[in-house]
Amino acid sequence: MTVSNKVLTKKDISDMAYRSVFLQASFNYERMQAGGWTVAMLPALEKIYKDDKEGLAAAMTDNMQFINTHPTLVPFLMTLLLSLEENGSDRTLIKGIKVGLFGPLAGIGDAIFWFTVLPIMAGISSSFALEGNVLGPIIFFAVYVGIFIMRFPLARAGYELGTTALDSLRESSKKLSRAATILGTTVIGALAAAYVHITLLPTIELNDGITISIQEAFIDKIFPNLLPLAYVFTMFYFIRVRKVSPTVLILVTIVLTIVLSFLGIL
Amino acid sequence: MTVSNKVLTKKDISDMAYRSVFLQASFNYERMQAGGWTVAMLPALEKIYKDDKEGLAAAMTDNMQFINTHPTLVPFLMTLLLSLEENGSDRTLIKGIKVGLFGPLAGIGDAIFWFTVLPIMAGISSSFALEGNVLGPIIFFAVYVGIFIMRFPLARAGYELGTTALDSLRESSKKLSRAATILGTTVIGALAAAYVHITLLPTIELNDGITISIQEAFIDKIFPNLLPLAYVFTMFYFIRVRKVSPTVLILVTIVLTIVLSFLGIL
Amino acid sequence: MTVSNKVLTKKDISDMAYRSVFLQASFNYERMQAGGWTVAMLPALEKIYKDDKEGLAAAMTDNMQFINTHPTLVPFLMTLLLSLEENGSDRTLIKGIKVGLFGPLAGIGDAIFWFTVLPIMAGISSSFALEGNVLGPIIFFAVYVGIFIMRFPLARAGYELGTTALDSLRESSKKLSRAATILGTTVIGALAAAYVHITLLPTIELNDGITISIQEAFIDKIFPNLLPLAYVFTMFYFIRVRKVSPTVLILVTIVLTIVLSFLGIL
Amino acid sequence: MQITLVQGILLALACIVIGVDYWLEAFFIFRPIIVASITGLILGDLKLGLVAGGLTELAFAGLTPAGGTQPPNPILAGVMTVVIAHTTNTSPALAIGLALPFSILMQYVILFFYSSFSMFMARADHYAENADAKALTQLNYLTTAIVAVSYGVIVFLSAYAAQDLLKSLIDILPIWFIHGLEIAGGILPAVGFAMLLNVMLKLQYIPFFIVGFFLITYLPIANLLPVAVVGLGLGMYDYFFVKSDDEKAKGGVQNDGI
Amino acid sequence: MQITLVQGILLALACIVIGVDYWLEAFFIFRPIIVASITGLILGDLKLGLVAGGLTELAFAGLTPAGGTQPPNPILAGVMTVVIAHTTNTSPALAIGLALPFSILMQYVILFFYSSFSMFMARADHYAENADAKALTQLNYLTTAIVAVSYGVIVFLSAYAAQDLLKSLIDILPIWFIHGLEIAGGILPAVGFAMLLNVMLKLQYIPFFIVGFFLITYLPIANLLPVAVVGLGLGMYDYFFVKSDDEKAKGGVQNDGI
Amino acid sequence: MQITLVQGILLALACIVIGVDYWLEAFFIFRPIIVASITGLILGDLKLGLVAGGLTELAFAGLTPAGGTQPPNPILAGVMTVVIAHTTNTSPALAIGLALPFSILMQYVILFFYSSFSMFMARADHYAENADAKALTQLNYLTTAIVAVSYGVIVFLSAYAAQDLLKSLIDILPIWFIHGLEIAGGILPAVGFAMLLNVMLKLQYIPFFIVGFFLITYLPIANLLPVAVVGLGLGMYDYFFVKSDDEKAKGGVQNDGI
Ligand SMILES: OC[C@H]1O[C@H](O)[C@@H](O)[C@@H](O)[C@@H]1O
Ligand SMILES: OC[C@H]1O[C@H](O)[C@@H](O)[C@@H](O)[C@@H]1O
Ligand SMILES: OC[C@H]1O[C@H](O)[C@@H](O)[C@@H](O)[C@@H]1O
Repeated sequence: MTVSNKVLTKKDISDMAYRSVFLQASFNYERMQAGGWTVAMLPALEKIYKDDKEGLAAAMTDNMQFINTHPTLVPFLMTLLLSLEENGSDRTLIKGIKVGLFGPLAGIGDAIFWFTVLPIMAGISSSFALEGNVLGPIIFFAVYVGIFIMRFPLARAGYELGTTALDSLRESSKKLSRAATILGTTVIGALAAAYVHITLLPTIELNDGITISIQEAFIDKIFPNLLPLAYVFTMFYFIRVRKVSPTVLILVTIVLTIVLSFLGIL
Repeated sequence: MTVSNKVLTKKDISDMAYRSVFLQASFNYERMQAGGWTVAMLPALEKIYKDDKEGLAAAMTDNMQFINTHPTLVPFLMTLLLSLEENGSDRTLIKGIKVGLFGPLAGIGDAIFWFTVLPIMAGISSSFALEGNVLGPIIFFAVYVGIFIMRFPLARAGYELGTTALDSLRESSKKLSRAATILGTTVIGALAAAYVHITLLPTIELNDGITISIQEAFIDKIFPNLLPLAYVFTMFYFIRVRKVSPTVLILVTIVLTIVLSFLGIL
Repeated sequence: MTVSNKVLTKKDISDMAYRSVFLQASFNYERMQAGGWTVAMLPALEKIYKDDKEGLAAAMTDNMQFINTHPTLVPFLMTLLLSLEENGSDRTLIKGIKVGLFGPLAGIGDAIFWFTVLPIMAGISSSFALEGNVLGPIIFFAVYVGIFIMRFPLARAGYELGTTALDSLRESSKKLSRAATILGTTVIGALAAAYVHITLLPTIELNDGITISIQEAFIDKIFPNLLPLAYVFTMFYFIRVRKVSPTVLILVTIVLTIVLSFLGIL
Repeated sequence: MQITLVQGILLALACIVIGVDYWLEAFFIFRPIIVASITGLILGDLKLGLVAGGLTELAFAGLTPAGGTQPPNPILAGVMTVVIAHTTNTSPALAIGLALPFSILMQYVILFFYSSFSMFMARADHYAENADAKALTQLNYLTTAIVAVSYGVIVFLSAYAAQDLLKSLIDILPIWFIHGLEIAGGILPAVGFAMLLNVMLKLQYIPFFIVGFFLITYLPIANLLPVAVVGLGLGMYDYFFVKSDDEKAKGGVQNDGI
Repeated sequence: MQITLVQGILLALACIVIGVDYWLEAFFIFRPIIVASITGLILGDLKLGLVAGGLTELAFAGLTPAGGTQPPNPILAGVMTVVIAHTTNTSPALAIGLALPFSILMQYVILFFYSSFSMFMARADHYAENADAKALTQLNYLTTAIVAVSYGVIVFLSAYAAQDLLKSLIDILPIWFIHGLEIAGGILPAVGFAMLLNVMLKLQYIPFFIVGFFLITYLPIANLLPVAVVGLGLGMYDYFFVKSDDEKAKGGVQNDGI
Repeated sequence: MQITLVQGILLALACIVIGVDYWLEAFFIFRPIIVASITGLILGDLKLGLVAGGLTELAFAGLTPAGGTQPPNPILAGVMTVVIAHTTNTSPALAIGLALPFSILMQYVILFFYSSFSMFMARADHYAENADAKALTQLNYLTTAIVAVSYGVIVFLSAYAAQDLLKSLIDILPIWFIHGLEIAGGILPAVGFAMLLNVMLKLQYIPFFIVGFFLITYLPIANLLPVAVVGLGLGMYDYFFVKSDDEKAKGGVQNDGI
């Protein structure tokens, strides 16, 4: 292999942060992000392999393998692998590291960005927007610009880590992934209580003419937010066990709600 | 040994769930549940040992050994052991498993049913009953019928598990027992705060004519429910360390309360 | 070595509790508590080494080594070491145990007494004192007399433990130290929320003439006590990372507050 | 009001069934919430039965026979609280205290059975050695029947025969005594919970006790179900994330893997 | 009110950019809170856009494409909620429900792309084997362009061309239907959260779900940030104090070090 | 009001005792809550002493000498807050700020002792080598006496001799300055807590900080005792259930048992 050491400049690494945005450019169910991933890596790979066309072809073919990871964190993985390519590491090692890390990275990224940051920002910015305050979308956008900018230090970190702490990375990515799942699950528990609203309307008339609300006298007494919780887990059951498509569940929920509201139950 | 394999039918196993109710029929301090336990097992044992009178005698004698476990969970243990008897397992093994499991099962069952389910159901059903609502006892009874019905799937589970997962059972029964203790202790902590009511009546008159209540100004400020907590642990101390009988403590509590109430303290 | 066994009487051990109060009598940055420590140990050492002047000199020299531990707990360590001296243990062992234990003991003591008991007692006694109630300082003093009295059982415990459970002591002192740190950190988290008060005064006037308070509409909505938390961690940052002296930070805080209050922000 | 002979007999019959249920711990109809309601039904005052049942159930919270211990008897407590409130026209809260002697009496009867039934064990061993299934079964019927009959007799005597005596007794009780008894009802569960703790509590479980105690003390939680959910969560966490190694439980001085 | 041709074109252009952002998941301007605000701006009713954006954002909470799944499309939901509320003068809460069919339509279009773009992969492999960097790059431009164009066309048709049809449709909707739709908005997020759970939840994480659920249910917490802080604390605790050993996670039957 | 010579001497004498207590950390009568009360007693205004003691105690929360650091001196803070409030008739909340310079002055005196007493250590070593118990003891009496005397002198000068100067100084302070000082009292503890954190906080303990912070922020807890109970529970849990293995504490990358 005719691979020269240290051909990537600081700028090349920053560019990876930009180019990482290609990741999902040709997303599909066969290879997921493989196409965009490869395109993002190309300029750096071309620089590393210069005239070694065979080497580049081998690298590109490897990169075209199935991958699915979290877009915001992907620069970290990209530059980590680039540093290995640059050092002329064995192809099998490079592939192995890619395959071993994209899953945990997806877990960490999804838990943090999709399941935690997004609902929090949704909640905060919506509460402004609902008052007609334009701060709502502005704050939201500002945070996501900030998150985008994180791609640059991530790219740098991946490149620097690349050659050093490889063994500890696997172990700690597992630990981090579990920690992130814990964070995400905690937030989802809160989401179910905060954003799902189900209130029963029926009341019971007692002999003495007093009416009591089923919601207040029974459900809230036993467990407030019991119905939202129950409904979330019913939906969960249909998705996980019965493999029903969420879109179907959305339609069923709407129809059900309209019927129950018509009957005076909701 | 003339033991035939697979003589117990599905119905035999269900019957065990019914018969398990005998468990405490001759409860006493020497053997605890041994008598009822053996009687519950008898029809199945007779079927397994058919004409092998000696075998049956040996099995019965083993079964008459000391045992004390949780009634609701006992069908699980009974059918587990029956499946071993059916397979002609070594008597020592069968005895060993029985002795090894009845304790953890008692721990798990007591923590779940006596210390958690009962006070919860007591609380919910009492709150209805105190309003004169007949739903109180009805809900209570319905839940316990449900708990009784659990004996059937438990019997089935024990029989099926019997021959397979024996080693993991001991370890996981220990873990389960600790988890159940955690559940139970959490509920007891809540019970102490929810159901014990002690309020001091005395007030202090300040120079400026204002009176402040000792309960509100001191105790509630430092720690609400401090007195109930302290009294529960005082009782605990007398039971655990001084080995005082709870009945004596009940009488002492009543006398003490009447005296303190007479003195205007409670 | 001419060391006689069991020369220390019960009274000698109690006296150590008193004498332990010397610990910081000549506190300085070179040896910290070494001087006072040695003086506290002297009578017991003299009794142990009687006429063996060389032995006493060696012991005193060892004792004059650097030490810094928690005053309230120190009797425990003192008598523990005395029991080793009494048994004629090897000087290296004695030194090793002293060095190995004073740190964890400091950690445990500081976490419990400085970081947990003190702020709790400060809070409770201040709330009385602020109402002009003399109970405030009285309760405070009473608790600390009680804490001082703890030195006696601690002295006894150290002496008794001395010869027996040495190995388990190191391990469990580490565990205890971590547990105490957990306790202390929990309390400090509460302190930050309870005792630091920062409220922003500015309001925003909306088009429709309604004014909303920044504190209530933004900060309290996102996270009550956010400002106190932020300020504590800003101070922490300057102390830990920038090594700024706390006294400087106190002065800066005062000046800053006066300026911000002048500007109508606080 | 008087309790009629028919009512007395009905109560005795009901308590024979309920007593067997308690002996076998089958359907839990022996808890005061059920016993008192049934008693109320028989005495023609269901509402009183319900209220008395609710109060007695709470006062007997934690008083369980777990581990073979015997607390004051919940059946006699349930029956007699209603009976006393009904016949002497006192409040159920007060009647709980006055029913307690009956409850304790029955507790000692059961304790007597627990001890004396040991005698049958030698005979049971003999049957086992001879594989005499039938005799062993009958022995168990016998013990259960003894328990059943004693419930019938004691309930009949307490509820029907003793009622006049009870009434005259209560007439002479001073107000402060009555008030004290009512307050005692709120403190009594402490003994029951101390018994539960006695069975369960090791030092290391205190953190979980604290969790439960704080949830009720500081949160607006109206019943124990939410606390049980938290307890379940903690138990699950322990099951899935925390080492069960025995050394660990004792305080973990040893290093594992050695 | 009517949507003018210019407004229709502007919406289409905006959604081409936003659609690419969603496809690449870059700046998250595809979330309803942003999309609806921009739509409001284009239609000259920013306030409506903001309110509709807030409502739709909440209703779509949890509906994420994590793991390669596709939820109802957030862009069409954002655009059409504002468009419908604006043109038919209905409340945004109601308009969310009426916009849903468009959102689901676009979801299926994307799903179609997810499937059909697989076809390009053989060609991509071919380019890779020949180290043809340029061709591979252009292939990725092509797929992105297809997505962009389809957003433009579908938004233009839905928002501009279909508006009269929509209006007449809404005129015939009965009150109870409208009311039902509004209530549905509060229940819909349940499906999104169930999707999140489907991705994350294993049995052992339920304790943490309970923590989050209880924090919101019983404490006066006004938004999710404090919950995230607690979640972070729990995650950190797990990272620093709890064993990560695989055996452990499964239930820890084995002893470690053996 | 004036401070008389007798009062000045009494204050000096009291602070000699209190100063030694602080030096030895024996009975904690050096905390402002005690010092200020005693000062109030001496000045004939106990009530002022109590209120000033409560306020100063809270403002000095967290300012501890743990680990051999020296915070602003609590004794001078306690004495001078009462003295200033008493002589210049200002509110105690304001007087705290004005007393601070004295408190800081004394802090530096102690710091000077901490450094300069190092000189005595060579002599102490010499005594030790010669087993000269008596000389070593006297050396420790000497250092303690130096500390004691300096407290007496400084307190006498600050409280008695400087009072006229102080009064004229305070007369010229503008209102906004006074108001600012009062607000500062509520923020100052932040520095003390940051010092505590500096001693205790490693990354892995942040979860526990969060617990404490949340308990006070979201629950109606009136003082810190309940928080300490929770902290105790957490500590016990750690002690009994969590591995203490050193590798673990650092972040647990290694597998144990290997
Ligand atoms: O404790 C085990 C066991 O003990 C006794 O036999 C009974 O009280 C049971 O209810 C209990 O489960
Ligand atoms: O789950 C991993 C990954 O899956 C898809 O590719 C996208 O939805 C990403 O946002 C996500 O991070
Ligand atoms: O930190 C250990 C130790 O340090 C110094 O010596 C003093 O402040 C003690 O109070 C403290 O316990």
